[in-house]
Amino acid sequence: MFLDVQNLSVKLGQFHLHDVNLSLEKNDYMVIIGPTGSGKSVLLETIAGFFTPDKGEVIMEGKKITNQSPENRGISIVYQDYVLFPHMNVFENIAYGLRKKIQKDSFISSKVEKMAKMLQIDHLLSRNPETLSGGEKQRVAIARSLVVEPNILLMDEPFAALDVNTHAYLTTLIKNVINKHQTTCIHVSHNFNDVYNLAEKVAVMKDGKILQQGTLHDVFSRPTHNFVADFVGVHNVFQGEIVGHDKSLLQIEIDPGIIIHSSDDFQHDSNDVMVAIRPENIIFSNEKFVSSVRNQLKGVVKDIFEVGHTVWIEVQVGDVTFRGVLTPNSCESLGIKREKEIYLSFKSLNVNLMECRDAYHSI
Amino acid sequence: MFLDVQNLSVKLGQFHLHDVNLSLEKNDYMVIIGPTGSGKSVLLETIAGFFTPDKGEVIMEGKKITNQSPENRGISIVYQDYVLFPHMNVFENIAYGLRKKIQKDSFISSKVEKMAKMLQIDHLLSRNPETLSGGEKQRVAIARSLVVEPNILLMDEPFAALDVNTHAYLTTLIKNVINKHQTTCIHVSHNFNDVYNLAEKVAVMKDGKILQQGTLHDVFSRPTHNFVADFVGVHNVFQGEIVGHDKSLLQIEIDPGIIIHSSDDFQHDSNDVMVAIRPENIIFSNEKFVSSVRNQLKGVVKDIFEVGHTVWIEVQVGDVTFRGVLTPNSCESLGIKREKEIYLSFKSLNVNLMECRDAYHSI
Amino acid sequence: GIFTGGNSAEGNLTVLAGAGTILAMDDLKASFEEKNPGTTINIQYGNSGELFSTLNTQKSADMVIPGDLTFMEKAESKGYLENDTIKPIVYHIPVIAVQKGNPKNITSLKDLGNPGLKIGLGDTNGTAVGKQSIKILNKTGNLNAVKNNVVVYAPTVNQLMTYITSGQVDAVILMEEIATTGKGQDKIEVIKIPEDQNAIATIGVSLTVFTQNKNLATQFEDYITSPEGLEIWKKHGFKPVQ
Amino acid sequence: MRSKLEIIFISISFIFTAFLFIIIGTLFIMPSTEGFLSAIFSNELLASIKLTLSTSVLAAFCVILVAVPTAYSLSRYSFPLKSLIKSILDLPMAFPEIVLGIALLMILGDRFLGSWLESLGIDIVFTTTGIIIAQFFVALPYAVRILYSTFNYVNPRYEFVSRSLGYGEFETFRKITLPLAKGGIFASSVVTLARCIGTFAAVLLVGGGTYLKTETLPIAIYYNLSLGNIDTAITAAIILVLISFGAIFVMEKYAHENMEGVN
Amino acid sequence: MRSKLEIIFISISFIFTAFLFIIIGTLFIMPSTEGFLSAIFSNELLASIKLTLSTSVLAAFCVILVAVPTAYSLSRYSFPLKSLIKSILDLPMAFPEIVLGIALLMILGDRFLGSWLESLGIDIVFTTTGIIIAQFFVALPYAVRILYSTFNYVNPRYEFVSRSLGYGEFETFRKITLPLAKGGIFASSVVTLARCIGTFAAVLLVGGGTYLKTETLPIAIYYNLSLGNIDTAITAAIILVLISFGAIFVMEKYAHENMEGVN
Ligand SMILES: Nc1ncnc2c1ncn2[C@@H]1O[C@H](COP(=O)(O)OP(=O)(O)OP(=O)(O)O)[C@@H](O)[C@H]1O
Ligand SMILES: Nc1ncnc2c1ncn2[C@@H]1O[C@H](COP(=O)(O)OP(=O)(O)OP(=O)(O)O)[C@@H](O)[C@H]1O
Ligand SMILES: [Mg+2]
Ligand SMILES: [Mg+2]
Repeated sequence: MFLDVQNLSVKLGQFHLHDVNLSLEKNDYMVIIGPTGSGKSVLLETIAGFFTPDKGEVIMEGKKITNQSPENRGISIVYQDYVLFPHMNVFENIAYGLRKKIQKDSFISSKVEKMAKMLQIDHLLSRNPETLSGGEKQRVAIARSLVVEPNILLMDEPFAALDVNTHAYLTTLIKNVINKHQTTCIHVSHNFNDVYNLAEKVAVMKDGKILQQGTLHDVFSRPTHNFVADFVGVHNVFQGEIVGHDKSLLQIEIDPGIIIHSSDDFQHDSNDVMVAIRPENIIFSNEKFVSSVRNQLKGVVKDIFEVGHTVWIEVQVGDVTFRGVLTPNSCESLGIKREKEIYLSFKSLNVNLMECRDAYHSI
Repeated sequence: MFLDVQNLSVKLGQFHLHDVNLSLEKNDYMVIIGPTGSGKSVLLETIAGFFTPDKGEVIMEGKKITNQSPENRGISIVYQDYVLFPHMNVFENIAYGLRKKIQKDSFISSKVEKMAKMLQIDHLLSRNPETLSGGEKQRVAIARSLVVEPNILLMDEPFAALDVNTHAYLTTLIKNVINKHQTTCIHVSHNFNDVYNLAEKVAVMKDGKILQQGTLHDVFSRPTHNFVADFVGVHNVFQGEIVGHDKSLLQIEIDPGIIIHSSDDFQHDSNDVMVAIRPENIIFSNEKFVSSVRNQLKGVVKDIFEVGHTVWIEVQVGDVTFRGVLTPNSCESLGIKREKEIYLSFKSLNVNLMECRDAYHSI
Repeated sequence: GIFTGGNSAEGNLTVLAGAGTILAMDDLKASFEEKNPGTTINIQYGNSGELFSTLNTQKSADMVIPGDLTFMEKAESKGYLENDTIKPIVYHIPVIAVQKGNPKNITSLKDLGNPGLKIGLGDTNGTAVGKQSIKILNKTGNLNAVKNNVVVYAPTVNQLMTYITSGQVDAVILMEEIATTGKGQDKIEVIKIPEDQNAIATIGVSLTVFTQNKNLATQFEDYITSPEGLEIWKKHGFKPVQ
Repeated sequence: MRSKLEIIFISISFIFTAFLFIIIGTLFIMPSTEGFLSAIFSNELLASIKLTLSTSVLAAFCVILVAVPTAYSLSRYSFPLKSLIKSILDLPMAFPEIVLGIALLMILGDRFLGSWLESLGIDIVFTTTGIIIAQFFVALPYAVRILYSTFNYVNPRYEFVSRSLGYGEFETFRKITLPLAKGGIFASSVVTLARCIGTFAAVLLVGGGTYLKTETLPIAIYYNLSLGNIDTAITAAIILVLISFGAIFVMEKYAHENMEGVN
Repeated sequence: MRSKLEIIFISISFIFTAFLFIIIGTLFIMPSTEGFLSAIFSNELLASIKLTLSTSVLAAFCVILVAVPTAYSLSRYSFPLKSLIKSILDLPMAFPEIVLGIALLMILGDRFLGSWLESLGIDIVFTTTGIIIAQFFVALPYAVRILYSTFNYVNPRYEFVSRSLGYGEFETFRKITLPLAKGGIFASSVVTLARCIGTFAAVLLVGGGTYLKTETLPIAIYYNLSLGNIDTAITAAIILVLISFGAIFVMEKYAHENMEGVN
């Protein structure tokens, strides 16, 4: 492993970062998500060396760097609040880390200018950080960390102040730069687009603990914890009981008479399980149709609301409510409206099962 | 009009806020969007009185308040960088504005506590702002501005540091509070969800100017400027020529032989126009079908990429490329893959026409 | 006041007095004020130059009591003094002071020229004792030898006492009343200079032309030169002129 | 584990503080116990302690009262002659107090202001008022310079937020600017009070240094020294040390408890 | 349009600066032109100007060199005896310089350190070195107190960012901490230099104040005053004013140009 975080614990007032373990290969890209106040920033700053851990180790290429001074870690960090040097202009802020390694002014200039151009801040180079807009500051902070080509790059919500287009542009850019220099990245984000577009690994934090980590697919399609399922947007999560099986398919009753089939290879001690189905995996139709889907339920549309470019509908089946998402056009062509009867279909492949750890709370 | 901004101009170094005009009724909710560095924060801070305009007026209920001191404007502002008072704890930060109006401590306590509970920061009341996480700070800033029940609330990216769930929760909350107190709101955001969920009016800024403003539908469905069209995500923007008309439908040729019908009641001096079609308004099918759509083109799938829960495809029709969006399921059921032939259908109602102002630049 | 009759004086006096007279003057002031209720004597102390500056810049003060009568000539030439009120009071006598136990065995002016000693003198222009020292050493004839030993010419006399008591120098020449009356005496030893080798200054008093209360001023002048007043001077180590 | 820089820096603090400590401590070695005890209860010292403390505290208070608005104006507003004013305010720090004393004497003396003030019944020269005025002008420049630098470190946006929450300028100044400048105000109070207590030459000239009336502690030390009363002088010095130490220790402790999180 | 607070505050600055200006200006009215001209070119004044400037600049430089690490340690690190050290460092500000002078004399005198230093051939009392040492200890506490408050206003996160960009502690201190504390360092330099130039009693006692040898400008003023040479005394004072004004004006101008955007 290139970077190993082992049992890292930090106490800050009431907050307790709790036995965090992470493992990243060289050039891995991990995105950490989690609700506000869950300890993401504290974790990054502890890895970088700002907070001293009470327990645990940070190990880089087999060497313990837990007690090494920050300048010897080769870790560069983009702060959530930028922390630009107020006594230097933008150029000097970006050049700062370079000047430590390189003497030649012309070389520094060309590197800084190239980086600034890439981040579309080349017109700001002589400006004072105080006078920059939020998004401009953020890009200067990114540039300052990126230009030194660190071994490990920690980024704390680096795109939060950027508009959608700049965000998309920077996503591509970062991806390229990271891969070119084989940088190992940990990126804290609130935006699932970052997860979809950048993450090779995903970690979900809550209350100072990492609840689940793994590949993008693992975490999003097989959440091992109902908080994770809920947080990452698996909106159909039901409590159920395994009532039988048919070959590899488990049969789960989520409400009297409502049986769902799942192909999840779930190891169970108890018959109580949690069932999760992602809304975008549900197909709606006015008629039953014959196909490979093993789950086809009939329900009544209870609510319709637009969220951005998409339409969300709530369909009541027995006593449980399913949520699904579809395009406005399909919605229109199906003539969906409240109290209309409709069919829901979803593949058994898309029914995830989880341990029934604690009661499920909807936000 | 409750709030009128007339020809407001401010110069700050190179930047020039240029003749901004805004009109808001009581309890209007305007969301301002625009690329980073376009002057959104400067505009808000000028309305609140932090910058003195070179020209123009801010008028509230018919009275000029342009030169009034900030404390007499009844305008409260949530800063992009929070600006929490470092010498007060969270409780005192939130209570600060109230103390000016109310003497009774018990009343202040109960108001602050209620507000804190609503914003889920009630466990932080005795904390020092320095020790808060980004999202916690942001909610304290919101609470501080909201608790005084201002006439006008200006919010500069108030949700940027929040996770998706907290964001959604606060959206609903703000909506309720705003309506309850009949607050007039201007909200700067990078997140289109804020526009969809909160905006009654939308303004799009670029380079210190407001390019377009109006109702949500106006701006998103009838962008009057190709930058706006592009910025708000109308990804299919083509240059074309009006070649004829048939009743209320205009016929526009966007490529030799490719004619598009539009029902836009577009006033034109010249026959050169820009055509905009929103990707989610395009229906894909393997076969032609008979329906009310007037536009049905045949193309070849050139690229497929997943963006979050959706799949975007690029389809080449003649020499032009259309972009469309669909769910992974439809994608699968249609068997979409590269080089496959496919039909695109879209209503003439969904074809927007704009003046051909300047060359179109893709980001 | 109105009811106490005419001949008992009342009011305030401002007196400029030489720094060396401080203990005696404070004592005189106290007993005079006690004898004449309702009077207040404000005394400002300083060396001759300071007193002159004050007189020159402020042109107030009722009375001056400088440490050397030469002051009177200078002030008189500027027309600051009531000429016929100048009276001598007591002598100011230079002595040699050495550290307790006399470790360097200094017994006379001659010994001050012994090689290796550290001598402190008052500044030869600015201080009365400095001027006197030069005169004395000229008389003795070993001025140059002593000058070689001088490590400091102090512009203020109090420095000399500090230097000798803190051991920075081996011997100093200063005024007898300072050396014999202050509580510093148990840290030093005094070696008297024979009268024929010495140069003695005189402390005097005079009213100024600026006085606002000549009556009271005259009364105070009379008191400090009266036998009763001279007893107080003696108590503080001064020798009356007689 | 302490870093290299930390060790070096802390060592420097220790070394020079130790020096100072020894220097100050030397004072305590000197006097004989009887001398000390008799001196401490003498009328002279008691009176001068009272006088020193009361005038210094009053003068320091006035200094802060004037220095705060002055330093704030210099830091925030632009107005004509500003950099001249800044230089003039810095100037008196470089003067030996005696120069300030002479200048004050001249101006308060016969010629100009003095006679006018006298006609109003206000006596300044040779009075306690004179002492306070002398202390005031000696200490003012220090306070202004420190506070000017402090206000420069306070971000004006906090003030604006307060305004937009309904507070007027004065209230904002009181509730936001002053608390944020606490560290610097505290530093300048310590310096100011110290300077007021320690002023000598200016107070001597303007106040007259009259025994038991305008004789402050530094003047008492000077007098006794010039008389060779080293015991009394040093006793006075020790008292000054003890008083100052007490006051400053309490202030620093108080500040420490109240400043958590401000800086 | 200026606000009420602004007008009041600026007025206060103007009023008290005007006072100071008049006080200082009075000095210029006094001397006769011939007296001034002859005094200014006298050996005595030229020598004391040279001495004053050279010792003060050197002493101030040493003060800043010691005060910066000391204040930084007090602000950033925690170590035993910290609040005691803070109080000890504040103390000497409250002393009349004469007390510091006596204490220095005692410690440098025969008894302890003095004889050891003498055996090494180092003379301190009655020499220029003594003057510098006296100035150093008089000014050090001011510098430490101001810098301590300044470092408290510098956010340590900037230092951490610098470290994570590869700079060691020393370099970070030089490139980040010091520039961010520029305003306070400048303030303390002005105060320190001013204090060094203006020190009188301590320099007099330790240096001896010997004519043409250890006679600094303040001593020259005092000395000439005691000789009744008011013209020379005031000329010396005016020279002090002019030198200080020149130095401070240039420094403030320089600082203004270099500090844009820092504070
Ligand atoms: N110095 C401190 N003292 C006490 N509590 C602290 C301190 N620093 C952080 N905390 C608390 O620790 C928790 C985790 O903080 P952290 O900044 O890591 O959250 P986060 O996950 O980054 O949240 P956000 O997404 O809002 O930025 C928060 O509740 C915060 O209030
Ligand atoms: N004091 C100033 N001096 C010079 N330029 C300034 C100043 N303040 C802002 N600007 C510039 O004005 C432009 C608009 O700034 P503003 O903060 O309003 O942008 P914004 O639209 O809020 O951007 P963002 O979305 O990144 O926050 C920016 O390019 C910024 O650099
Ligand atoms: Mg965070
Ligand atoms: Mg902004």
